[in-house]
Amino acid sequence: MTVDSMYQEIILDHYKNPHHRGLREPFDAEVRHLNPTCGDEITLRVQLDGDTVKDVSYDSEGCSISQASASVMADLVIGKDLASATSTYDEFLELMQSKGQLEPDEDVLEDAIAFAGVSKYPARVKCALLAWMAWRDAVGQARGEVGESTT
Amino acid sequence: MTVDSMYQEIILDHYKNPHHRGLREPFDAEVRHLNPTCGDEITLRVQLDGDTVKDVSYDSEGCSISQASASVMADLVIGKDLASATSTYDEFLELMQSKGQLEPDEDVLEDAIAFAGVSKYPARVKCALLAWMAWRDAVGQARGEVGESTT
Amino acid sequence: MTLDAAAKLAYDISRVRKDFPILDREVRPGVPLVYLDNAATSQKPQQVLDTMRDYYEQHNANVHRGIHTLAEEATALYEGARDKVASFVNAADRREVIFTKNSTEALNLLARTIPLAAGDEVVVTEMEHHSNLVPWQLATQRTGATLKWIGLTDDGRLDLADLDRTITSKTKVVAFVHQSNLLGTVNPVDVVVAKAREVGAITVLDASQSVPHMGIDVQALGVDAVAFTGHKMCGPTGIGLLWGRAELLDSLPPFLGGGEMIDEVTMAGSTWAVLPHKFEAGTPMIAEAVGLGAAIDYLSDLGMDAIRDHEHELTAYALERLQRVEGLRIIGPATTEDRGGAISFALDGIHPHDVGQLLDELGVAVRVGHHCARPACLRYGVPATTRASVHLYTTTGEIDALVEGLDHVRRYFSR
Amino acid sequence: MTLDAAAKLAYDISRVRKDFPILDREVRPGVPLVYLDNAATSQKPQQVLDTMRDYYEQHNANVHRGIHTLAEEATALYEGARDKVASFVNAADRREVIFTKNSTEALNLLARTIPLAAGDEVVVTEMEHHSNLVPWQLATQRTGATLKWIGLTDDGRLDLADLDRTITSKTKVVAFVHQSNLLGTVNPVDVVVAKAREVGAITVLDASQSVPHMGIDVQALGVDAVAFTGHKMCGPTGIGLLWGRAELLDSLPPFLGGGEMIDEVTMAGSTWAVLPHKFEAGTPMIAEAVGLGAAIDYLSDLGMDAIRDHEHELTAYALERLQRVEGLRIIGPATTEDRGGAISFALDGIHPHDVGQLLDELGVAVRVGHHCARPACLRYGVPATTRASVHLYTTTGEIDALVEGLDHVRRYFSR
Ligand SMILES: Cc1ncc(COP(=O)(O)O)c(C=O)c1O
Ligand SMILES: Cc1ncc(COP(=O)(O)O)c(C=O)c1O
Repeated sequence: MTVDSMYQEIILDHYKNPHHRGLREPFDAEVRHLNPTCGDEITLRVQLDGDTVKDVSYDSEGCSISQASASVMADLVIGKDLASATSTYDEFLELMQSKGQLEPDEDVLEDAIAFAGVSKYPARVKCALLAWMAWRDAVGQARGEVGESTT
Repeated sequence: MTVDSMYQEIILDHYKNPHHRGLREPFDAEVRHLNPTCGDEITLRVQLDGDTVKDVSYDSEGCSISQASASVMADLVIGKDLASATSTYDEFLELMQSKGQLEPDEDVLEDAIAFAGVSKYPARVKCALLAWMAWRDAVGQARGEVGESTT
Repeated sequence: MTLDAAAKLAYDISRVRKDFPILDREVRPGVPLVYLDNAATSQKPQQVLDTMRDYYEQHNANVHRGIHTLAEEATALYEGARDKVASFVNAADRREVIFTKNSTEALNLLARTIPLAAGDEVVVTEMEHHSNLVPWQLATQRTGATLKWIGLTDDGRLDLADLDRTITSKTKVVAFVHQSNLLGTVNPVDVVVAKAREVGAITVLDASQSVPHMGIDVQALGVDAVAFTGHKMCGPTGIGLLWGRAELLDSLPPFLGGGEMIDEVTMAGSTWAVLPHKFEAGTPMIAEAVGLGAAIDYLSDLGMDAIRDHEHELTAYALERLQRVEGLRIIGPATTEDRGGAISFALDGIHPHDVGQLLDELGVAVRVGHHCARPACLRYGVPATTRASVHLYTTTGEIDALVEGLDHVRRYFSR
Repeated sequence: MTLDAAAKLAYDISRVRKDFPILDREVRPGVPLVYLDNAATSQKPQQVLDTMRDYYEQHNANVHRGIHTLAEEATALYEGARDKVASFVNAADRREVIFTKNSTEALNLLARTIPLAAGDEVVVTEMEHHSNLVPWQLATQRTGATLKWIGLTDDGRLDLADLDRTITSKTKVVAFVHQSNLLGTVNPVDVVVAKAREVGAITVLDASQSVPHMGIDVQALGVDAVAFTGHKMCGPTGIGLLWGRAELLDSLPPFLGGGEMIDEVTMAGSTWAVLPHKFEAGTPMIAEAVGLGAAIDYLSDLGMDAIRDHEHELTAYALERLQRVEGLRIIGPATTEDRGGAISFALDGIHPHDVGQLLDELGVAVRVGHHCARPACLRYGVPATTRASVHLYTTTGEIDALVEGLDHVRRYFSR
């Protein structure tokens, strides 16, 4: 079944055992994002330490794709410096918009390469991006940029 | 040409030489009616004398059908008692709604029988009825019924 | 398959399905479509598509303002469709039928034009579709009126216990759904209308989900206005209906201004056309109205009673089979009593998105999400549901495919 | 017929006409249709009808909310149509394209949502279609703002002499027609926009009659919002377009409330979706958008330049021939300079209704009446006009049929 390209083992593993789940203190910014068409939602906290992403924690509800994506994202950005976390974000965004045409770079995206198959399903791309969008927004707010609490 | 059934000689005669045209004094009620889709309009005055239609005069702009119809109508109702004028109105209305299916009664409708052909053209029925509707409205107002100045 | 056999006596489902070309579609090679997303939109029979094509190929012209042959034909077809709608819902007068672009526009038309002021109250229910909720939120916010709502019971019904406290002498409008698109519940119109009448409130019924499946009689329902939508009743997209009592519609100010809805226009000001034109500004949805007329003919030929019976049996069958799926919880009434064929459910531990995705792989099309009824989802503590919904062409075999699909979904996620 | 021959080199009119099945129609046995009512609505090519049929027979589903195959296909087709519109009018961003049911709704959307207050002024012109006049009359009446207008010259042009007195620092909106449906005049958008910009007013262009015949570039025009309509550009009925700068549309409150236009809904209140969905409440005109996309492909394949040239030659030919008809007076510009192919005229002593009726007998379809531009009719002292209007499939032979028909009309009424 082609759907197996979406539901990779890695995704189902993160879905069943999400990492960094549960809201933690301290944090610099908290945002809530939701996917209005399907009801997926996430509340996400970011703590920065200078230019380093010190911590990311979240509470979320949604499908396997959105849950696994939050877990993978947290793994990827925590401890990274902002510039490299942001470039990972950019690369993931590009992958998700590629409609299955891009070969993901495992060195950068690690477990997130498993989402390559999701990019072929336009309705699910939003699910995979939800946590990343929230993270991006929270970082902006933590750094004092004008942000929006929901998109 | 089937259109000849609409443009009867009688109609073209009344159109070229309309009777009772031009507003006259005295009058009990004056109304203005218009056909919003085509711009035909009529200003019409009625004078009653008890139960008799003493006078009808009008000023109007429009196509041959609406002009001829006003002329024929004035001929038919002036001098008649209200009850018989109204029953002529009813009969004309019925003729115009008949879609060409009714055989008009010449004793009652006189020249107005020429409009039988118009009833086959739904868009033109309104033209033929404009003056009659105005007359009906003006009579109502002259008798103190609640009326509307345009329909 | 005894139910199927019984239904076949009254209703030749295989003949009916032949009228709908899309039902032969394969979603992927070898995977036939099992379309159970009918509450979102219905499929269209050949007869509707043929009628619309004939309109465009033989009669197309703008309506009302022309005296040439095509314009007269187009006008007759368009106004003929109005007659069909009027008789289909038993309107007292064809002028009471207004064509809109969808149900949503019909409901907004009312919410924008019914006069409201601070102190007035509008009552809706907690199971409204957003299209019968947001317009009233906007209207009450704009005017300073207050929005109140009738809550829901645990089994998916209107909680009528405190109807007397919700609908009061301040209530100007009671707007409620006839059949819920999320829960399937058919509401007791008579009870709500009786209470609304007592206080002199205008009643607005959202019949988007009832008209296609059981038909309605607007006079018997006793409401003041009804909205429904063409695309759910085997008609084309782009057309909706507002029926309203002539006295009500006559009393309202215009909604959209423009061509066709005027009587006399000068630069300084304008006067309005009589009903129905007053509420039909601009070139109307001509081909769509004509197509809707064909859909009504199609439904009438099958017979709304036969359709209702067929769907009733399907619903009973589906409710019974679904409730035997492990970990499945119905959101909404679990029996066929006062309910239609839209069945929402939760599958333990598996998100609706994942359910829908895996079912799609098997060709089974269901809808997942909040179904534009988020407040009711919140009420039942689910962010989203999976919804299967039937129509006149649905078979018990398709319900079987759904149930087998759900078993597959459960296996897939427990691997 | 040298003009015809010349045009044929660039533009194979007989091939084009084969795409439009209705052009083969006989109005009555032996009387072929001569369709010159294109300003009211256009005919539809086979390609548009085939695309819509294919949509219904292969892909029909409700859009945006589904993850099953049909829903994804329908969404891709619907959103693909938006992309086509965006590139057809050179929008900077696809989110700036909003689907409405017709031009009229697009204009009402703006008139209902652009904030106005007492003291503000809205400027229109005396040649507006009712659909770009009545919404602003209603808006100014509702808000206490004032409606002003730019008058007309005797030869059917905007009277720009006192533009400075009409458009002032109080002006909030300048709404005007690109190409008049009554007069055929093409207005100098740049002059009006320059003045409006000077005072910071929002500019709204009614391009209902220009888009189908010459295409537009919304960025080059420099206006803030544009309305046009599918049925006049070889697309289906039931679909219109609003293009607006993202900054403008983002700043406006919602128009219709309901499904699709929301972000988050609770009983207590809601937030709005981003563009374009914020302005597309309810199930959209899906098949209609898809059909419009096919119409845009069709127009683009022919080339808007080729279409404009073809119609320009036809208009020149028609103006020349018509002006030789005894007793005929053109209402509007009498030359092809800055004018399109809608030609209104008066025939001495014969009412337009009678002209139209007799022409119809010969198969020639023209429109008679005030063409939803009554103020301009009043301005030129005519209660109504006869209007002949061309489109991409019109031939000089059809113009000849019109002119011969008018000779017949004159003879008929002088008998
Ligand atoms: C100049 C102009 N504006 C607006 C409209 C209104 O378009 P629609 O009737 O499609 O809303 C028309 C056509 O009817 C028109 O010619
Ligand atoms: C109960 C209910 N009301 C209103 C609507 C809105 O209908 P439409 O989207 O056609 O405007 C729907 C369907 O989407 C519905 O199910």
